[in-house]
Amino acid sequence: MSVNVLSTAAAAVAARGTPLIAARGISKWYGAVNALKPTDFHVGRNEIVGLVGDNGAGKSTLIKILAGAHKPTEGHIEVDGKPVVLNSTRDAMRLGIETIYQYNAMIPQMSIARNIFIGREPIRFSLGPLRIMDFDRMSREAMKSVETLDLGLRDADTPVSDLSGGQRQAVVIARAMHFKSKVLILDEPTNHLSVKETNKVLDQTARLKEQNISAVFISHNMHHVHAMSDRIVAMARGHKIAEMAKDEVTVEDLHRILGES
Amino acid sequence: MSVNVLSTAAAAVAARGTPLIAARGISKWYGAVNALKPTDFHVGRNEIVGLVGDNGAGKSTLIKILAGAHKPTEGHIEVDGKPVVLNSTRDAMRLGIETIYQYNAMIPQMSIARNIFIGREPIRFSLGPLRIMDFDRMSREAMKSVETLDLGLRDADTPVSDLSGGQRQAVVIARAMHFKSKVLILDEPTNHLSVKETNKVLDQTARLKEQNISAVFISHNMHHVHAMSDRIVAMARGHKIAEMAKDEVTVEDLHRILGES
Amino acid sequence: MNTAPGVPGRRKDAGGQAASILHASQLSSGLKPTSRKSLWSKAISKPEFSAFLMLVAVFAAFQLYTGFFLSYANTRLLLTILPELGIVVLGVTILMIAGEFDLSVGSVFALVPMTLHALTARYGVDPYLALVLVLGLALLVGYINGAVTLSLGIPSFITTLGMLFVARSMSIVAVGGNPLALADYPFGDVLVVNFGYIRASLIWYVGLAVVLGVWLHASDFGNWIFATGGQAQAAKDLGINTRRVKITAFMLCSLLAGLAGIIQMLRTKAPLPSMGTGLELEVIAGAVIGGTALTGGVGSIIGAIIGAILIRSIDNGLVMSRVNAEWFRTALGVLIVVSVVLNVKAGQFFSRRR
Amino acid sequence: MNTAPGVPGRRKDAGGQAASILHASQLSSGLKPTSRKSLWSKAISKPEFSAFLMLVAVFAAFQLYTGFFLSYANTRLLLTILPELGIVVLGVTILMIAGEFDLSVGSVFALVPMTLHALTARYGVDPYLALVLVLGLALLVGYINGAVTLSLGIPSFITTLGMLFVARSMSIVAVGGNPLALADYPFGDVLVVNFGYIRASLIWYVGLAVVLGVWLHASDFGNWIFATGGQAQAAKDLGINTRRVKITAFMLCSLLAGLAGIIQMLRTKAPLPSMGTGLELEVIAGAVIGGTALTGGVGSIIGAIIGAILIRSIDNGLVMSRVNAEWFRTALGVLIVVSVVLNVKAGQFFSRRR
Amino acid sequence: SEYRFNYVMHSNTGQPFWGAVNRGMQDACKQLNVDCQMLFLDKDGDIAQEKTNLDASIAQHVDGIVTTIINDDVMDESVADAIKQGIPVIAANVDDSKHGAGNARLSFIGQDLEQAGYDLAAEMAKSFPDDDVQVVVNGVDLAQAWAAQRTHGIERFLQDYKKIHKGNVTWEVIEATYDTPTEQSRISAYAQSNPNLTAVIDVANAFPAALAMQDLGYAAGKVKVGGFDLVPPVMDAIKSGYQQVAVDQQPYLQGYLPIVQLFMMKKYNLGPWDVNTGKAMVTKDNIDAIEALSKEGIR
Ligand SMILES: Nc1ncnc2c1ncn2[C@@H]1O[C@H](COP(=O)(O)OP(=O)(O)OP(=O)(O)O)[C@@H](O)[C@H]1O
Ligand SMILES: Nc1ncnc2c1ncn2[C@@H]1O[C@H](COP(=O)(O)OP(=O)(O)OP(=O)(O)O)[C@@H](O)[C@H]1O
Ligand SMILES: [Mg+2]
Ligand SMILES: [Mg+2]
Repeated sequence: MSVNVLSTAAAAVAARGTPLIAARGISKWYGAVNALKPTDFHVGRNEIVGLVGDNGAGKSTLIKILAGAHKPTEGHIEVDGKPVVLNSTRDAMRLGIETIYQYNAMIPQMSIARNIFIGREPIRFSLGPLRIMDFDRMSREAMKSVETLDLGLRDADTPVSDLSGGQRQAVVIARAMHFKSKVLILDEPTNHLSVKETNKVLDQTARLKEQNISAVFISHNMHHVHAMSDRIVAMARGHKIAEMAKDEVTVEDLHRILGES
Repeated sequence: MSVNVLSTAAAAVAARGTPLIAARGISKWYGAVNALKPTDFHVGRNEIVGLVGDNGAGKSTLIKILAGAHKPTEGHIEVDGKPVVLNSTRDAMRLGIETIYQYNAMIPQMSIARNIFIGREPIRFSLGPLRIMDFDRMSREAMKSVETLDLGLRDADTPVSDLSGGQRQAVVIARAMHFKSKVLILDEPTNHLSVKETNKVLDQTARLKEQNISAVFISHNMHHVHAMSDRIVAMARGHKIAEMAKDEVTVEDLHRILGES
Repeated sequence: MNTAPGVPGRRKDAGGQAASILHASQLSSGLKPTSRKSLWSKAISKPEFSAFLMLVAVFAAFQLYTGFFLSYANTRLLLTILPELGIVVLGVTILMIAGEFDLSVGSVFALVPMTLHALTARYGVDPYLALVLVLGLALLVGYINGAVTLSLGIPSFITTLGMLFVARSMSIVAVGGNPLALADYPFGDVLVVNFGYIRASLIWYVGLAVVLGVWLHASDFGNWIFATGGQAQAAKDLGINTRRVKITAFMLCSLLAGLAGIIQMLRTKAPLPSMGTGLELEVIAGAVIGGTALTGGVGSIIGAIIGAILIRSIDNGLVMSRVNAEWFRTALGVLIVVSVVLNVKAGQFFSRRR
Repeated sequence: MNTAPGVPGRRKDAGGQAASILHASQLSSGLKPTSRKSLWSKAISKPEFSAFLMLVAVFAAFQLYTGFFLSYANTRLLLTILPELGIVVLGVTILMIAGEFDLSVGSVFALVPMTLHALTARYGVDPYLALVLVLGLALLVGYINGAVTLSLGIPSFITTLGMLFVARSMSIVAVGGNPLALADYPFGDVLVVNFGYIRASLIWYVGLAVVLGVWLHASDFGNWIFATGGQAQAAKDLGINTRRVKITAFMLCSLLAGLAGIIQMLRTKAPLPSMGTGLELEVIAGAVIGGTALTGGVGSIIGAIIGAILIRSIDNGLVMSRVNAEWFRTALGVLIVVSVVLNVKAGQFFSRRR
Repeated sequence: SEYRFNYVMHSNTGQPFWGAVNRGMQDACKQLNVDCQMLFLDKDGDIAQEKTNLDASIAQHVDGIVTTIINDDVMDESVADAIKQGIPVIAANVDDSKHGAGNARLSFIGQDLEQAGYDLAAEMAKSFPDDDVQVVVNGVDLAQAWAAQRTHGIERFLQDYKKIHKGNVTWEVIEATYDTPTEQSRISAYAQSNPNLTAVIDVANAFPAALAMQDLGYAAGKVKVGGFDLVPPVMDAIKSGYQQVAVDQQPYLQGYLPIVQLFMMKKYNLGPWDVNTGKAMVTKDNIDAIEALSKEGIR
C-alpha cells in the first residue's frame, strides 16, 4: 500500500455527495509558528474520520478551526457546501459542529447538568435581560442523555470534579449528542481512560452513526483509530500526508506511515 | 488461562531470589476512601512489572506508597529484603526508587537541567548553609543524559514548557537513569504521546534492563504493557486480582481480565 | 495562591482547578453510593452552611459576653451599617467568582458620591440627572478596569491598584478646595430613610442580594460567570464570551461600590473624599470569609452576605466587649483567621459525613 | 487571578501553570532552531530586561522634564530612602516566587522596631540582646504566618491579613501611651551611618540583594523555592520539603520587613507605631512591576530591585515635576499601570525577536 | 467601677499624639475608678466608623461619652440622641466649627484646628525675610477633615500676610503624607525644584520635613519648618535647629480633663465647661523645659 492514496479517498467523497463540513485550503500561523500549512479536509454524511499524526502535527489546530475556536489564517470553511465564517465556537455549535477538546473540556466545580448546558441553558422564563434557567429540565434532560450512555450516574447535580475520567468523557459525549449536532469532533477522548472506560467511549462513538451523527476521531492509538474510522487522515508538520479509506490499510500500515513521517 | 495464576508467578519470584522492593500487606485509606486493600507487591532484579487495572483501581496509590509519596495505612515496604520506612520521596530516591508520576512530573517554568537535578543539585561549593549549584556540571550532565535518548535537544537551559510531551517524558526518564536508580516506576508515561514518541519511550524503557534497572510500567494500553513487561499484575477496586508471567497471557487475555473485573 | 477554603467534599489538589481535571481517574470512586442525598445533607455540605454556623457562634458568644450585642439598639445599628459594606461585598464576590480582583472599590466608593455632590452642590445639576451621570461614571470605571486588564493582559491586581489611586485622586479633585454643604436629594429618602428599626438602605441591600442571587445562581449569565472563573479556557471553548462576562462583572462591581458610597454619604450627610479608604481589604476579607475562592469559580451570594455580617459584627462585638483599644486589632485579626479556619474545618467535617 | 506579566517566550495558557503542563503536546515545536542563543539575546528576553528599560525611560523622562531628578542631592535622597522599601520587596518577592502572599509586612515593619524601642528605652534591655530578641520575634511572626497557612490550609491572604491587624496592634501595645526618646543603639551606625553620598543602609541593601540573589538563583534552596512556587505537587513528589521551603520564605520575609523597619527607625530617629501603614500594597506592586508572578514560580532579585527603585522614583519624580497635589495620585496610578504594561509589551517584543 | 465612659475618636492607633491622649484618659480613670474605653478607628479619619462607634457606645448605654466632632453634620443626630437618652456627651480635640450652635455636645475640651493653623503660620512668619516669601504647606491628606481645617487656617493667614508683606508671598499646598520616607522624599523633591523656598508648614509632625532639609545639606534654618504636636523626633528636630516651631495642644489634657468632667457631671451633677488646652508654641527657647514632661508622656 502506498502512502499516496488521496485519489481513492477522493472517490469515496464523490460517492457520498456534498460533505457535511469541508475546510478548503485552510492554514494557521500562531505568531511565527506555522502550525498548519494550507490543507483540505472534509467530513461526509454518516462518516467517522480518523485523524492521526505526530505531536504538534497540527491536528488540534485543524479541528479548532472547524470548531470556530480559532480563525484560519488562509482558506475557508464550508458547511453543506455553503461557505461560512465561524466567529466563535457558538457559531459552529449553531451549525451542528460539536467538539470535545483535548484539554479543559469542562468546568470541574460545576454540576453535570450545568456543564452540559453551558452557553445553551434552557430558559424557564425571562424578566427582561434576566433569563432564569429551567433547572428541572436541565436535570431531567441531562439525566436522560447521560443514562443512554449507561454510566451508573444517578444525580445530575454531582459536580464534575467528583467524576472519573471516563465518566467525564461520557458526559461530554452526552452533551454533544443532546444537542443533536451533525458532526462531533473528539480530540483524544480516551487519554487516561482504562480499558473498560475506553471501550465505553469507543462504543458510544460507534453508535453515533445510528443517530446520523458524523465524527472526527483523533487518537494516538492506531488500534482505536482503525476500529472506529471509515476514513483516516494522517498529518505531519502541518501537512496532510495521507488520506485513506479504512479498508485500504491495516493498523501496521498506520504505524509505519506515522513512524516514517 | 485462568485469572488465578498467582502460584505460577510466585514460583517466578523464588527463581529470582530476594526482590528488589516488596510491599507486604500494604493498604491505604484516604479519609473514608479505601483506595488500596491489603496487598502484596514486589519487583525483582532485572524485571519489568506491568501494572494494569481500571480507573481508580489503586495503581497510582500503590506506586505512590513505594515511591514514599504516601504512607501506607497498614503494611510495610522491604528493600533488598530489609524492612524500610519511607518518610518522603527523598528516602525512596536514596534507596534507588525513582518515579515518573502520572501528573505534574516537572516544573514547567524551569530549565531541563534544573528539572533533572531538583532536590539533588550538584554543589560546586558551600558557604555554610549556602550551597552553590554547579551549573556547568548540571548542564553538562543533563545534556549527556538527554543525548543518550536522542531527542534533538541541544540546550539544557531550555525551559520545560518549551518541550513537547514526548520530550518531557524523555527528560523524566533521563532523570531517572541519571541517578542510576535500581527501580524506575512509570505511571502512564505515554499518555498524549504520538506513535513516534511513544515508541521512543517504550524503547528507552526496554533498554533499562541493559543498565540493570528494574521497572514498574503502568498503562491502559495492553499492547504496550504486554510488549514491555516480564510479569503483569492486574488490580481492581483496590485489590490485586491477578498476577501472571508475560508468556502465560496474550493481549486479548488481558483485555478480557480487565473487561470482566 | 493557595486554593480557597470552604470547598468541602472535593479533595484539594496541589495544582488547583486544572489539577482537578487531571486527576479525573483518581476520582472515579468520588461518586458516593448515596448519590441521592437528602436536601438537608446537601445543605450542610455547602460552605455557606459552615459560614452560617460561624455566624451563629459569633453572635451567641458576643451576646453571652456583653449582654447587649443582640439588643434592639445594637442590632438596629448593625442593620444600619451593614448595607454599605454588604453591597460592595456582593459586587466583589461576583467579580471574584468570575476570576478577577478589584482593589479600586474603596476609591470608587468615594468617587461616585463625591462627583454626585460636586455636580449638584457646585454646578447645580439636577439631582436625578446627576445620579444618572455618576452611576454611568461608576460603570465607566468598571469598564476601564476590565478593558485594560483583558486587552493588555496584565493582572487585575495591578490595573485596579492603579485605579485605586486614580479614582481617589479624582474624588478629591471633584470636591475641590472649599467644602460645600450637601445638596438636597429628592431620592435621598428612597435610599436611606429611617423607618425606626431599619433604614431603606437595608431594603435595597436585601433587594439587590435577592436579584443578584437569582441572577448569579439561577440565570444563564450567572452560569457563565461561574464557568468563566472556574475554567476560562473551557468556558471560551463552549462559546461563552468570557471577555464580556468579566467586563460585566467589573462594571457591576464598580456600580455597586458607587451605589454603596452614595448611600453612606446620604446617611452620614458627609461628603468626604476620604470615604472608603482601605475598604478593599475589608471587602475581600468578607468575600473570602463567606467562602469565595481567591482563584475564581467558587462562591455565593449567601456567603457574601454572611461574610459582610461577620466583618461588621466582629468589629461591633469587640467594641461592646470593651476590649482595650490597644488590643482591639489583635482580637480582630485573630477572629478573622479563626472564622476562616472554622469555616474550612466545618466544611470538611460536614462533607466527610455525607 | 490572571497570570503574571513578563514571562516572555512562553505562550499564555488560560489555565496557568498547570495548563502549561497539559499543553505539552501543543508545544512540541516550541523548541526554536536557534537553541544556542547568544548571551545578549538571552538577556533581552528576560522580563528584568524590560523592567530595566522602563527604569531607564522613567529616569530619562524625569531628568529631561525636571532638570533636577538625577542631581547629586536627589539621587542621594533616593538612595537614602530606597533600602527601607527595597529590603521589604526582596522578602516579598522571594515569598511570592514560593507561591505565597504576605500582607503583614507593613505591620511587622512597625512591630519589630517598636518592640526594640520599648525593650531598650522602657525596660533598659541591652541593645544587642534586644536586637537579637526582636529579630527572633520577626522570625516568629513569619513562622506563625507560614504554619497557620500551611497547617490549616487557608489562603495566606487571610492569615497575613489577620497578622496585619495583630502585629500593628502589638506595636502599639509595645510603645504604650507615652512616647519615649530613642535609646542609644551602638549598632545604629553600622545600619544607617551617613557616608556623605550614601548611607550604610544602602550597603546593607546591596549586600542583602547580592546574598539573596545568589541564594535564590544559584543555590539549591533557591532552586527549591522556584520549584515549590512553580508546581508544588511536582516539587513535593521530587522530594522537596515544600512546607519547609514556604515557611523559610515566610520567615525571611518577616525578618527583612523587621530589619527594614529598624533601619527606618534608626535613620529617622522616630519610633512611631504608625510606621509602614499601607506598605503591603506598595511592596507587592513593586514586586509585580519587577516581573514577579502573582501565581508563583516566576520572579527575580534584579526585578525586585528595579521594582522598588521604580516605586520610589515615580513618587519623587512626580513631585519634582510639580504635579498638582490633587492630581498626584492620578499620575501615580497611571504610571504604575503603564510601567507594568510596558514591561509586558517590551518582554513580548524582545522575546519575539529571539 | 462606678461608671463606664467611652472615648470615641477619629484616628487610628498609630499616632503618638493619641497615645498621649489615651494615657491622660487612663490616668484619670484610674484615679476616679471608672471603666474607660477608647475607641480607635481602623483608618485615620474614617468618619463613618467613628459614627458607628458612637452609636455602638449609645447602644451599650455607657454613662458618658467623649467624642471628637470632625464633621459639622455627621455626628449631630447621634449626639442629640445620646443626650436625649441621658448620656452626657462632651467634645474633645475637634469641635463643630459652629461650636455649641452646631452640635448638642455639652462642652469642648481642646484646640480650634483652623485657628491653630492660623496661629502656627503667624508664629513662623515672624522669622520670614522682608523680601519674597515662598511657602509650601504639607496638607498630609486633604481628604481628612482635621488636615483640611488646619490647612485652611494656614492659608487664611498667608492671605492676610500677603496683604501686609512688602515682598511677594506665594504658597502651594501639597499632599506629602505623614509616612516618614514618602514625606521626606516629596518635601525634598519640592525643595530642590524650588530653590528659593522660605518655609515648610506641616499640618502634622514636621520632623520628616526637617529631616529632608538636613539630608539635602541645607544649613539649619535656611528653610523654616513648622508643624504640630510634640513627639521625640520633633523635639530632636527643634533642638537641631532644622525645625523652628511646633504647636503643642497638650494631648494629655485632652484625655484627662473630659473624663474628670464627665465624672463630675455624673457624680455631683456639676455643669459642663469648655477648656482650651492651648496652642503653646514650642521653640528652641522653651524646648528643654517641655522635653522633661514629654518624656513622661504628659506633654
Ligand atoms: N495557541 C498556540 N499558540 C502558539 N502555538 C501553538 C498554539 N497552539 C498550538 N501551537 C503550535 O502549533 C503546532 C501544532 O499544534 P497542535 O496542537 O495542532 O498539534 P497536535 O497535532 O494536536 O498535537 P498533539 O497530538 O500533541 O495534540 C505545535 O507546534 C504547537 O506548538
Ligand atoms: N489524595 C487522595 N485523596 C483521596 N482519595 C484519593 C486520593 N488519591 C486517590 N484517591 C482515590 O483512591 C482511589 C484509587 O485511586 P488511584 O489514583 O490509585 O487509581 P489508579 O488505579 O491510579 O487509576 P487511574 O488509572 O485512573 O490513574 C480512587 O477512588 C481515587 O478517587
Ligand atoms: Mg492535539
Ligand atoms: Mg493512576
